[in-house]
Amino acid sequence: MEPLLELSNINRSFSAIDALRSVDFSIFPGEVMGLVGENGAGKSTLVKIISGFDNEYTGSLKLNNKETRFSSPGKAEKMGIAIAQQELSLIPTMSVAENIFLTGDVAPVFATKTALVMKAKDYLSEVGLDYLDPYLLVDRLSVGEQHLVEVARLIAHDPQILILDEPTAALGESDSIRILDMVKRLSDRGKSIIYVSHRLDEIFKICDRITVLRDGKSIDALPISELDVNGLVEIMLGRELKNMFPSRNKKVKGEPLIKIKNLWPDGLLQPVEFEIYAGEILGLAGQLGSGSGEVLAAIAGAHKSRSGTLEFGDLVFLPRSPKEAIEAKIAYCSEDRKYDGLFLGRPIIENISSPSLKSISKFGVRSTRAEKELSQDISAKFTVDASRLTSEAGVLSGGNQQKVALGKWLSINPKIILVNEPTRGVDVGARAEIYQKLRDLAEQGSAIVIASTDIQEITNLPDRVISFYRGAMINEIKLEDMSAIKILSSITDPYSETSMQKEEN
Amino acid sequence: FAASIISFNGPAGEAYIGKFIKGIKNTAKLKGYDIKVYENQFNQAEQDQQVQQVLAAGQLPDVFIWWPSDAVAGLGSLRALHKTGVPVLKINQLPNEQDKQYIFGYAGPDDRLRARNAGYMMREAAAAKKAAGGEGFNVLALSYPHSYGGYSLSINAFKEAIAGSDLKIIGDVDEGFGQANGYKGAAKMISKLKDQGIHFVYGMDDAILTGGIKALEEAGYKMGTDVIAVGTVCNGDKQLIEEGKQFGTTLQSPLHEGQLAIKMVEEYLSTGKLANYINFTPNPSVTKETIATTALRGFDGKLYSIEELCSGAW
Amino acid sequence: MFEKTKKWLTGNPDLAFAMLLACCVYGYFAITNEYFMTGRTTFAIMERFAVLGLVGLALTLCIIAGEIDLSIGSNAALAAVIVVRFTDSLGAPTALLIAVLISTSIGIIQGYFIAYLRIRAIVLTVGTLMLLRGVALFVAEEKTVMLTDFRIPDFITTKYFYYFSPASILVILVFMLVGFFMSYTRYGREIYAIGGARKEALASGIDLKRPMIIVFAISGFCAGLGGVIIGLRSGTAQALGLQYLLLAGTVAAFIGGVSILGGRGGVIGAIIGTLTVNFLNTGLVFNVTPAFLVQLYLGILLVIVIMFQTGSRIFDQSQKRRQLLSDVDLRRLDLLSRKHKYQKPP
Amino acid sequence: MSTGSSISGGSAKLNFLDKIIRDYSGLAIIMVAIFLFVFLYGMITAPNFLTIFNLKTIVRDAALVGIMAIGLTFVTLSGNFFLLSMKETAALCIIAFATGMSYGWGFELSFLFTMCFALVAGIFQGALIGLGGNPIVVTLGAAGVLYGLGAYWSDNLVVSYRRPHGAEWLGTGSFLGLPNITVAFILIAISAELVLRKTNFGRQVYLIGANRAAGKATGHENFSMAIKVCTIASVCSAFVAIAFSAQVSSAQVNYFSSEFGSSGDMTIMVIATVMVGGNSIMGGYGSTMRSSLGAIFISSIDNMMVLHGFNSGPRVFAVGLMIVFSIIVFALVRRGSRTEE
Ligand SMILES: Nc1ncnc2c1ncn2[C@@H]1O[C@H](COP(=O)(O)OP(=O)(O)OP(=O)(O)O)[C@@H](O)[C@H]1O
Ligand SMILES: Nc1ncnc2c1ncn2[C@@H]1O[C@H](COP(=O)(O)OP(=O)(O)OP(=O)(O)O)[C@@H](O)[C@H]1O
Ligand SMILES: [Mg+2]
Ligand SMILES: [Mg+2]
Repeated sequence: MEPLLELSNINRSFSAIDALRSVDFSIFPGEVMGLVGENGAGKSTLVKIISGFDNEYTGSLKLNNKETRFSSPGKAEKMGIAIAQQELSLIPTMSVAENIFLTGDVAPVFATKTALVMKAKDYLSEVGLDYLDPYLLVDRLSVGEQHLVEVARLIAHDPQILILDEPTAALGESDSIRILDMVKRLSDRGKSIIYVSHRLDEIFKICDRITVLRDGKSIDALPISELDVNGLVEIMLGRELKNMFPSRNKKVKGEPLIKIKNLWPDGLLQPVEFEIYAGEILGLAGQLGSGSGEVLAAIAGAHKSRSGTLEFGDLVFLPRSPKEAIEAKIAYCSEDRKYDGLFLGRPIIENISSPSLKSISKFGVRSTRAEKELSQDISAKFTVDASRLTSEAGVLSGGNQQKVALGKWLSINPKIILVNEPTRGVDVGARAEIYQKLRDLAEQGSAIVIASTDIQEITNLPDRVISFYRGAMINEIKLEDMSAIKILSSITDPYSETSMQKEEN
Repeated sequence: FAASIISFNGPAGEAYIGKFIKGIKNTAKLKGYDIKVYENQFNQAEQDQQVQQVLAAGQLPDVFIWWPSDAVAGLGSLRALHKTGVPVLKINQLPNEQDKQYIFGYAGPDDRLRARNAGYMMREAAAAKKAAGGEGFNVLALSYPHSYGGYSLSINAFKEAIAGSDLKIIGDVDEGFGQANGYKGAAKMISKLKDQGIHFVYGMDDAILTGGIKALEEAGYKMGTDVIAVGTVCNGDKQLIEEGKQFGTTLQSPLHEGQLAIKMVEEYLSTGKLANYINFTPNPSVTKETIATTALRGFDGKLYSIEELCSGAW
Repeated sequence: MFEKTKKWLTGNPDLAFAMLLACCVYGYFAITNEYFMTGRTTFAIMERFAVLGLVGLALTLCIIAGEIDLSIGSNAALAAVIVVRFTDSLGAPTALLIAVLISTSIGIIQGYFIAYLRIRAIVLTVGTLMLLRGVALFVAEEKTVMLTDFRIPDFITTKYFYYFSPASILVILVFMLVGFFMSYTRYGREIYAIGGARKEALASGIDLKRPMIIVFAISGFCAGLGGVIIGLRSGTAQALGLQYLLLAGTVAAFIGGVSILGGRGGVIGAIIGTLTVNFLNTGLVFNVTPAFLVQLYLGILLVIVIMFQTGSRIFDQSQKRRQLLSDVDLRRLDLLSRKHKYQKPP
Repeated sequence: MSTGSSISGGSAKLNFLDKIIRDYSGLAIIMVAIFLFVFLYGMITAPNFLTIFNLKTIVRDAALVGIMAIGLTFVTLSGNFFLLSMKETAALCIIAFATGMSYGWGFELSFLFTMCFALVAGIFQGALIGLGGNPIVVTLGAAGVLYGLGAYWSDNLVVSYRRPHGAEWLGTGSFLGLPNITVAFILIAISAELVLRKTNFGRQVYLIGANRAAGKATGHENFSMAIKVCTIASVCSAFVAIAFSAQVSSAQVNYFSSEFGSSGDMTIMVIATVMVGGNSIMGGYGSTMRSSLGAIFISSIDNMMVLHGFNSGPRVFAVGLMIVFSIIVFALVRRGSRTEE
């Protein structure tokens, strides 16, 4: 059989950096091709070339055995290639229908809003959103719904090749499953799909073959049947991965460091109460929309709450802004480092010292030396290259960015570190480092709270887990009871609603 | 009221026009005329709109007084005013050939007369300097923007007046109106002409000249001895003349202009035409010696001191 | 019917407020001045609308696209100078065409550069604002240019249908075309998209060049047409004139309720905003108000609009929160009852 | 991360020129070359351009716009865009100052009196912006109100006061051969740059400008920042107003509308100056030094044209061209840096 799309000897460099070095890639009709690799391996660069967003490469690209070159995304789309990029690309100020017919051949040159809405309904039902009112503005939708709308938009173009670049990175389990189902349905209909993901379990669930990129070079695509998870990781890293998760702290000792009383963040169904102990890593398990992230943000003053207090030593308060939380030595990393975790355009050193300007200055004048020492210290702890401290944070890879986003909080000597999604979009190598770092911090006496939707992470890292489901705190799981199954069941179906529905019918 | 008048002119915010409005309003009141004054922000398009709106309201006066924001650009509106059948008196901006069919007369200053007087004044000063054995007769002109209608009238009249004397214009800069621009233009010209020597400065009006004098002083020139400055209009800094830093100016009073306008209206209303089609305000010369004593009789019969006559920081 | 109105009101609070403001201003002058509510005044207002409306429209479009065109006054002045300068020799239609074409091309070039360089329009247009003045001065040979034949000015100010002149009819046509373009065509939607979320729009495959070029082409066209109308109406033009257009147009656009964040607003808003400013201007002229007070009143009008928009945003937020909380409460009851019923004993 | 550090680590060590040659399009380099050629040619052939006296003239010429631009740079760097009310603030302040002086309050008292107005104007606008109002709309409205108040107060007339007066030293005095206004410009430029580089406040300006959400998350709120930067900009405007009034011993609301440059008004000049310096309009990148140099650049172009004997028409054209030109070059140069936009 002829490959539908075939790339050979693709090179792409960004001035000093060779992002892709003689990469070969091919995909057959009806195939689901997994594309994996560490952060910065060149996955996004490759799919951008395929979809016409990047035209400055050398090498040959054959579609249906015809040599082509896409000068713009529009051209690629005409040839039946559609891409959902890593970041959502919906326009929040426009309606669902308008978003679906924004670009490409399917977007009619003349159309009223009603006409668009009529047309949109089919595609929406195809991705399982038939209940959605297409007149709604997109910013009224949940993140999962938005991702599905984005896919509906792609399907409207009736593409031959559909590229999904980390579509589930920000989604919870059930939304992810919807996406995976959809991929299967499309491939059954003969579409080819290129699926980029860091979630290896998904890759194994849906892909037919896997292409691995390593350091900008491609490794021949292998059928899924010849691979297992460990083997794949080995290929990705070029070395074997030892145990990623550090060993745990068996018993948490003494008095709680902080008591959370009657805290009722917006979006949660009920107030929550729990305690955090110094030296432990506490995990808040829950899918997207479960409220675990909101709880973290509320403790850090970044999210509104209806009520609640923190009993923190002698202090009894509820921070109304991150500033107040920082003053009380509570550090908080949100799940979106590009949005509020980093100053991408400023040097790394400034990022690191940003929460603690007061402590390195006298009368408002900063001591350059103190700042340097502080940031070198932190960058050494987090294995960030100290010689790059003066370059912009934006040029770092995802993993290194995350280390900076996390590491900057050490400068305030935090007593409590709250991290939402500590390793979102971070590759396996950097992940292990971050886990180790968090463990070290706990060992040194800080209290660490993480919220995560990654089931591996939440079962293997924390010493204690509190599970959340649809805005309610479900239960606390002790170390000895911790297993993926148990956590999964308490964050996906704690009240056995599926069985309940069966009974009702 | 004996008659009603509508006047279109610039903003009272400008010092000269502010005084003008005072003059025209007070005199009209004295004569028992009802007057409405429409201001525009030095903006011909805005003024055109105003004219349209006033005409739209349909309340026509007995006479229009027309001070176009731009002498030439105001033609369209002037035609519109004329079409209503109400007589129009043009003020401030000397009428050109096309205007004449639409107006019954002109009242206001004469850029040429003003500039000529300034030229004569400078000529005398030059003669005195020569008699005293002084040397150097290079003149720097601080001008209106060359795109402005008054520029060519002024510069030509000034040139005529100094023709045949030792005075020679070696520089002409048109940074813009007002003191700040006067300062800037002069400062640059000083760099350029320092080597040739600057001995006289002609300011197309006193505001520009005031800025220019600051620049000269800052550059180390002693005003009145190293450099002799002559301006016009009296819209600058009076104190400069009192201190001898500015040799003199040719007075042009906005108050007078306003009064003159009403006087012409009165003449037209009573006789049906003007004895003289063009009516100029006087431009007496003022120097340090005469500044304290200069006074002019206004058209209301009162005697006005220079303080009251002039605009600017007087 | 009532429900529909209510829905529309809550969906477009800024536009509704703009309408209210327009009515208030009109009403005030209609009551205080006997000549205000006459056909002739309406004609005068429409004549003003012919120019300011175009500029307000252009700026509204720019702001919808998340940009602003500072060069609009200079561009208009250039067009005015060109049309007046060449009408005598080439005839009005040709001169008009040339002037509008040049202005539109300037817009296209600006749009292209803005998209190509990925810079903010305000950055580039602060430069072209001056550059175009220089060009206009050059074309006018640094003088005020003037027509010799005044039949054209007479023609474009003749009255048709009581309230309109050829100029204002043309402008109304432009408004209808642009309005249609913005709400019913794909290219219009693209403009809303790049204004509403630039990064996302680019990522979804919109080529920045097309909407940018279209927006600035329209802006250039409106500026050019405005300049031509002003120039031909008065028969004269100055290279340094029309500086007020930028500010007046911006104020009009904002009063019309366009959101500075981009992606929201529309042609109706531009019309209402311009009319409000025109009501105010005309009313103040009728009341013989000194010029500086006009600025003060416009400033106050803007401040009112800002207050309203800030207030409505804060209200919106609190509304959203209340909605969220009440949703949560509903879900809680539901969940608790099930929990009670089905939770297995630990 | 172990493998991710394959990106070149040395980019920070390259100097500006190497970086340009490495990263930037031929177009940018050619444009800069053409520009340098024309500029140098003009410089050499202009009579008396390269004299100390003329250089002083250029800096003095740039001073007033430069000081305002420095103030505005704080606003722009902090991500709060622009104040469109710069000249109106100055208009109200110049009236306040001259009124004080004409009442015989003396320099110090009048100065303080004026600064009160600047503070109120700055704090008020800053607070509205900090609360989420858009800077353009807020300051457009404020502009109308401030100007209207100034005009109303002065009854739209010239307010003058007689020499000798306490402000003469500022307006017309000089220090070591430099006019005091020039000295003030230099001092303000240096101290602004020091504040930006060395103080926490300066760092906060950059951080909030670079990412407002991250600023909030690390405890730097834009609300107080907006108030501070708007106040700085207003105070700079007020200072320019005072210096100008001291020079001409009078005041009028229109001084800053009609008297600065025939091409546009003072606010536009100030914005152009900030842009010509290559400051990022979205905030987080740039410096006050860039704005100061931008002001000097514009005034030197203008100066050169005067020395070559050009009228105001061509000069407006040339200054506009230079502004567009440098904006394009900066945009081309900046595209090498990934974080822009
Ligand atoms: N615009 C760019 N400019 C310079 N270098 C770039 C650019 N985009 C990508 N790179 C380089 O290309 C390499 C590959 O990047 P790419 O985004 O394709 O990685 P990726 O495999 O998608 O990583 P991730 O898993 O983090 O999404 C990076 O290491 C980076 O150095
Ligand atoms: N302009 C650029 N210059 C240098 N490196 C770049 C550039 N653009 C991207 N990169 C590099 O590309 C890689 C991936 O970039 P990307 O923006 O996809 O990061 P990311 O979204 O954080 O990745 P992920 O989410 O997969 O971790 C990083 O290593 C980053 O350093
Ligand atoms: Mg990535
Ligand atoms: Mg990627």
